[in-house]
Amino acid sequence: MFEVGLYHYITLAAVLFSIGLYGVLSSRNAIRVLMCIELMLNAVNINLVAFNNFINIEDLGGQVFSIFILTVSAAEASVGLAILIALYRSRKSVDMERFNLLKW
Amino acid sequence: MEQLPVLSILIFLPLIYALIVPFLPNEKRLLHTFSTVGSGLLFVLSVLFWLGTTKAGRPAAEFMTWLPQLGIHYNVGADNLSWVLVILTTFLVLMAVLASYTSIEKRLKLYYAMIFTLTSAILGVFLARDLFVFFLFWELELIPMYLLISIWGGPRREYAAIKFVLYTLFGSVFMLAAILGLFFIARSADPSATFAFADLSGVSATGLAVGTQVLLFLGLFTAFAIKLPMVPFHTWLPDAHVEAPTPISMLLAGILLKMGSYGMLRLCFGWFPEAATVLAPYLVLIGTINIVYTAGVALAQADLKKLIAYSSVSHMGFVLLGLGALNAVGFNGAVFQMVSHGLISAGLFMIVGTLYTRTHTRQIAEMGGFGKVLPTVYFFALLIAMASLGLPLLGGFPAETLVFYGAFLSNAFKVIPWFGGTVLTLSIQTLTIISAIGVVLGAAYLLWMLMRVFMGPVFPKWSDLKDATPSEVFVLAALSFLIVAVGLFPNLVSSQFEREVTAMAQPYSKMIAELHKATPKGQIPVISMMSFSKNEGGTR
Amino acid sequence: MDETTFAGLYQFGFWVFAATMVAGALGVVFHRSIVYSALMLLITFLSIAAVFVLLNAPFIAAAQVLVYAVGLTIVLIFGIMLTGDKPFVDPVGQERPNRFWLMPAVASTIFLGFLIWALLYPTMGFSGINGIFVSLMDPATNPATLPSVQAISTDGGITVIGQLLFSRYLIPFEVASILLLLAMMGAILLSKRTFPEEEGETLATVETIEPYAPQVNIEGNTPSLSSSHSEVEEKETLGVH
Amino acid sequence: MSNAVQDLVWLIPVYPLIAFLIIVLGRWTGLLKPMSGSPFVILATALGLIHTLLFLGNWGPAYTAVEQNWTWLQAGALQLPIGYFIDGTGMMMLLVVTSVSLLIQIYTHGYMGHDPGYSRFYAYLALFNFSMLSLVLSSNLFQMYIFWEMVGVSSYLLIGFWFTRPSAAAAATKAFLMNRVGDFGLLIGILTLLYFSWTYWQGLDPQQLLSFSQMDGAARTALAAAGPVAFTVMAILIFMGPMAKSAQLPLHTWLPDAMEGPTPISALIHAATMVAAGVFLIARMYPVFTISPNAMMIIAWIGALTAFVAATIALTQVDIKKALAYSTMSQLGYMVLAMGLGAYSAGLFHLMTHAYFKAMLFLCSGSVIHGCHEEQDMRKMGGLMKYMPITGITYLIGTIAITGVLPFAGFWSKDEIIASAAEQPLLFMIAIATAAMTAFYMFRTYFMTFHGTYRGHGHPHESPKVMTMPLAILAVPSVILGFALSGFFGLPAFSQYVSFGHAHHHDPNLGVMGLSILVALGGFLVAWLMYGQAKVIDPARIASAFKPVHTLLWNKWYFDQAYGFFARNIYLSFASLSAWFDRTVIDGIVGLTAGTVNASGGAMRALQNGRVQSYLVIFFIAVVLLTVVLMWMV
Repeated sequence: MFEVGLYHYITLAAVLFSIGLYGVLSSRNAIRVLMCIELMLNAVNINLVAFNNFINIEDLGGQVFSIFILTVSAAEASVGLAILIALYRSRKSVDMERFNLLKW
Repeated sequence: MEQLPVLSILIFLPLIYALIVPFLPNEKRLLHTFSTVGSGLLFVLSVLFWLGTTKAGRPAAEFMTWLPQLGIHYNVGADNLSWVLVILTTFLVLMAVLASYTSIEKRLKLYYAMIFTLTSAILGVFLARDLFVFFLFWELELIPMYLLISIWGGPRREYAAIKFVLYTLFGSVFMLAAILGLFFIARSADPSATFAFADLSGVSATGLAVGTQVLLFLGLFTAFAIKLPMVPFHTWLPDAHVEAPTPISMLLAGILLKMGSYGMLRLCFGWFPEAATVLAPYLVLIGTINIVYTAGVALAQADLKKLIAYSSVSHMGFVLLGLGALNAVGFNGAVFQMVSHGLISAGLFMIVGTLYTRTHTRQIAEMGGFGKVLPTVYFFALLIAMASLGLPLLGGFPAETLVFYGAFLSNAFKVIPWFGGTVLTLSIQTLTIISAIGVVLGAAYLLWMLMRVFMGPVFPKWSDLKDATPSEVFVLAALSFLIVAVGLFPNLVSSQFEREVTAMAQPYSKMIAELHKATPKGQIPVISMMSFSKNEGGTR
Repeated sequence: MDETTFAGLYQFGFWVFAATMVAGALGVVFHRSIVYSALMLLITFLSIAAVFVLLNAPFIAAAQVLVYAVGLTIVLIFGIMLTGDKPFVDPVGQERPNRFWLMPAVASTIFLGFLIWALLYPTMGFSGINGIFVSLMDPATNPATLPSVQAISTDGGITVIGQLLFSRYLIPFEVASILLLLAMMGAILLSKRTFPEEEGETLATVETIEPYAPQVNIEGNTPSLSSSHSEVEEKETLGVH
Repeated sequence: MSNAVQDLVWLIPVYPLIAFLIIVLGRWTGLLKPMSGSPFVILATALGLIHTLLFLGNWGPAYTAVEQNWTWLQAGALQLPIGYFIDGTGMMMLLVVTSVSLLIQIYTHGYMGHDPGYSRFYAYLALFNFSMLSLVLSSNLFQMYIFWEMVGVSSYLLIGFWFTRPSAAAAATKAFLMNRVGDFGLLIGILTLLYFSWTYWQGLDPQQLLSFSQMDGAARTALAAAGPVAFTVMAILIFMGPMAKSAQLPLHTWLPDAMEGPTPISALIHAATMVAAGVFLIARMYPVFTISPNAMMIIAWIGALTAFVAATIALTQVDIKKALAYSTMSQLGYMVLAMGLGAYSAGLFHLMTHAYFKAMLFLCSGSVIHGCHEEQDMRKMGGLMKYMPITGITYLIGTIAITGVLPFAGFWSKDEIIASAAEQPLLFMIAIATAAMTAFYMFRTYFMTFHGTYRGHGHPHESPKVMTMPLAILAVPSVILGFALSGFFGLPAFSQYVSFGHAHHHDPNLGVMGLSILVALGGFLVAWLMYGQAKVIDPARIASAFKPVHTLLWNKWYFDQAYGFFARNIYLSFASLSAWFDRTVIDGIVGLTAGTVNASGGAMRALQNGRVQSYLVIFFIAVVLLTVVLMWMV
């Protein structure tokens, strides 16, 4: 196989991101949407860490940044879940089809 | 008489009626009498004002600045041509109001209000001397007409009303474009130009390129052609007529079609002689198709009112033929046709109306033997049908004669230049002959209709119909009296507008000669003239 | 173990973890049951952590395992438990296939294509804002630095990260902390349930909320569920009787 | 007094018009009782006759043409005049029309006495009189065209008098339509004439446009301008008018159907006056016709063929009125033949004599029908001489007159026509053959109705005096008129008064006279043998012997079927095709535009469906597109 370079990691991150994207767009269960959002965020993390490793190993800026993304995604997941619970209580379901008030 | 703002009174009096009517108590007899008296007064006033002003040599004109910065002013005036049509309008409105006694029952107040608004809009169109005011009234007329058709109409009234409005709006879009184009060209020539007819009519003479003239001509012409109606744009008329109640279709056929032809004559043919000369072959060609084709279609109609509607489309084809002849006789014929067709088609629709109020059916197959049962209606139907047939000594004949003589003797064009350099070898003479065949076809469907509806044995179903009521008889008698009077003494009518119309046709003889001279032997006249570049200097 | 076997191991490791990550991701998206997809998510997180290790970021890998693999998955499992993990049952009985898959598939493939195109493009000498990419991608300019044994042996860069966090990235650090605080308050507020009267009621007496099997009528939305009277319904179900 | 009569000559047509208005307004306002009104009309026609005689009285020896014009319609350079013009021909027509219509109106009182539409009938008669007299008096071709159509309308009204009968309604419409076709030809002819001779008319006083007095100058300018071929076409186009009005060959099928109308109008319109209007127009437009020889030839040939075909059809007719109608057509063919051959005065002389005896014949048939209680089929008549002596005798006189036996009127006029046809052998032969056939079928009708035994049921009775008296009066001119104006023994010759160009009077050609009498007697003999007392030859056997010829004649040469075919298949299908085209194509396009607008609206609606995920899809695609555009733009 050829040398594993930055390009591989970025393609991997891209693939992961699109799988996450597809999950967000197509899944019926709200929780699965949350999961897929996490996936997308992790893809970004991979990218950052890969850049850090392949471009300038001494300056760990990339990794610091991925930590921040970590915090943000954690916050986001928790708030997302809270909203989901509230939605579930009022709508008695998590089926994305049911939340269709966003129209004229 | 001069200090009286004559024209504004005529235009806005009906509007005042329209405002008064809703406040009257909702009692049928009172509303009918009020409207009759109102429209009667309007008619008398219009005749008196005409005699007082233009006839006495002082043409009435009023001016009031309205939007100076836009160059739009309330500018109304009337020469004999407008007066003839104004009087025709007020007369037909009186007839329509009288005809409404028997045929309109529900919501009378709104009905009369709408009729009077419609009248003021139409009078506005005929009297406007400012292109924007003209366009304003032209559009205003749509709303009452739409309501009148869609509320009191027959089963498919919404379809017909919407179709009517859409067709006219489609046309007025082009008209607005042409109006603005013309205005800005005039403005570029001299910055103080306003929308007034006087300013805009001179534009084409100041060396405007023929191409632009043709475009402006066509812009205006489309709106008028749809209103005329001209063949490709005519399908709204039969639907509107079939669905509209009798008095409304009397007004629709009597006056609204004249707005189209009036506009054509005064605006298109009046201001763009060069474009008119270039386009005359096509106008005459479509006019002939208009006559012959709709005569054929009319023959195959099963619905009596549709047959009459198509017959009025066919008769308006004469106006096109007359105008396309580009000479004084043709123009006079066209205007005469406007007047006589107004009376005749109003009469025919009145006949259909009287039959409809009794039998509640318009299918010719279900009718028969009315001659015996309704002798008075039969007498008037015979008289008016003969007039529409073009029988001499009745209204239709002088118009038809003038159009045929004018078209046949005109040297407007020998060949019609067609696409790709080919030429249709149809001179105006051959087209007139074909239109004459159309007239014979026209005679066929009218006579066949008379035979099937009035003659033949009495149907048991209709044996107990009661004859015409006094109000219907009065309307039919008034219309027939005028038709016979116009037929016996046509000079009374034509001498009124003869001077103006001949003046309008005056530049054309020179224009035609110039067109023929400009085209080298064998070359097709239109293409060489159709240059979009500015004409070099004043060769006009 | 010497340099070459390590390099070989590195290569091999990358492909293994990449494969498990992608498989896990696909599992999360396509698995019928939500619980299994949660587990798949766990696997994906772990394989991502492994990749981080390969990328000389041991601290991040640890953080990843700690926050995501453990924390988040547990929270999600809680979410699943709270909202019922039975797959949606269509009134007809069989699980309704996910009707809307075409457009999302198209969108994500387009996005994937776009991303890869954005990557490939620089290698084809595209100038402009991607100038840096060009130099970056060229293996000649910067060879892939393998995670040198020595780097791993030291503290894995934690000290350097710590110094950075409190020197250059101090403000983002503080903002992140405030963000976390807010998120916590928000989550608590949103998921707080109003109990009619506090006393005499224990968690046990509160019936669990039956998942509302959606009766889908012709228009596609359940008639009775307009938001206006959902509170009333809620009161009934809770109804202290 | 004399110039007053002369100046007011335009009043002649106005008397019937006033009578018409009196009846119409009277009946409408109820002043007039239902069954009254006839005195006004009869008075009006009498006044017309007196006025004409007065005018003739002091018209002076020179008989110069009198003309007076006014402008009827003025538009731009065109001035359409209206006025009166009387010359020899005009005066002859005036006399014929006023006298015949007076007698017929008296007769009608008896015939229509009990018909509910009595006053309406008289109103129509008055209208017809007004139009016919104005036509005769008209001073220019345009005015003649006006009254040409007015006469057509009056005949439409009169034929369709009993409009409750579908056959009458159809006959009226057919008659009017066919006349309209003729008028179309006439209109185009007038227009072409005006087009080519426009420069000539410009030179004259504008009120003289298309006037008959200036017609020869105009004709010459037109010929010069148009060239022979176009000029002939124009002449034939103008001739199309008379073709329809005088029922010449292609446009003749309306005349037999016109018998649906009451008999007095068949006598007035379809024997004496209206059908003669066609020949009158040819006379008026003679300058145009004479200068184009092949136009004259075509006219002559059409006249001859019409005479021949009509005579052959008349052989097989069983309805007495139809037989007389075809004989009228045949005699009209004779007149047109004469005009075509240039025998101007011969044609008009025959017109005059024919008007009197044919009107009498029709009135006799009227009284026969009246007597036999509305029975028109000759096979159900016979032996009526016993019951109706006066009608019988007058009918016999008429028959002898029409066959052209010596002393009677028909002989002189028809003989002149046959003499003028002497140069063209073929035409001469047709003329002689037609003369023989005329004699045969006229005596056939006479024998079938008045001889033998009465085959019908019911008992015929003689008509009242008011009907038989006009018959007697009409018998007088049928007998003496021909002789009186034959120019023999110092009597005034017809051609002195009524002639075109120089009033030449060629010497009578005895040989032709003898031949025509011989032929007439021959026809009488054959008829007597077949239908008279002798009954030697059985007509049925003859008919079966010439089966194909008989069926051809029985079906009136299949003209009706041909026109029916044309109307149904070609014309109606054109109409329904254009109606279909109008409905589907033009309305289709309109519907299409409305449909597309509607459909696109529907499609857009689906986009906004409330699902967050579909919005996200659009969001991401937008992101991709935007970045691509940005990258492309930079």
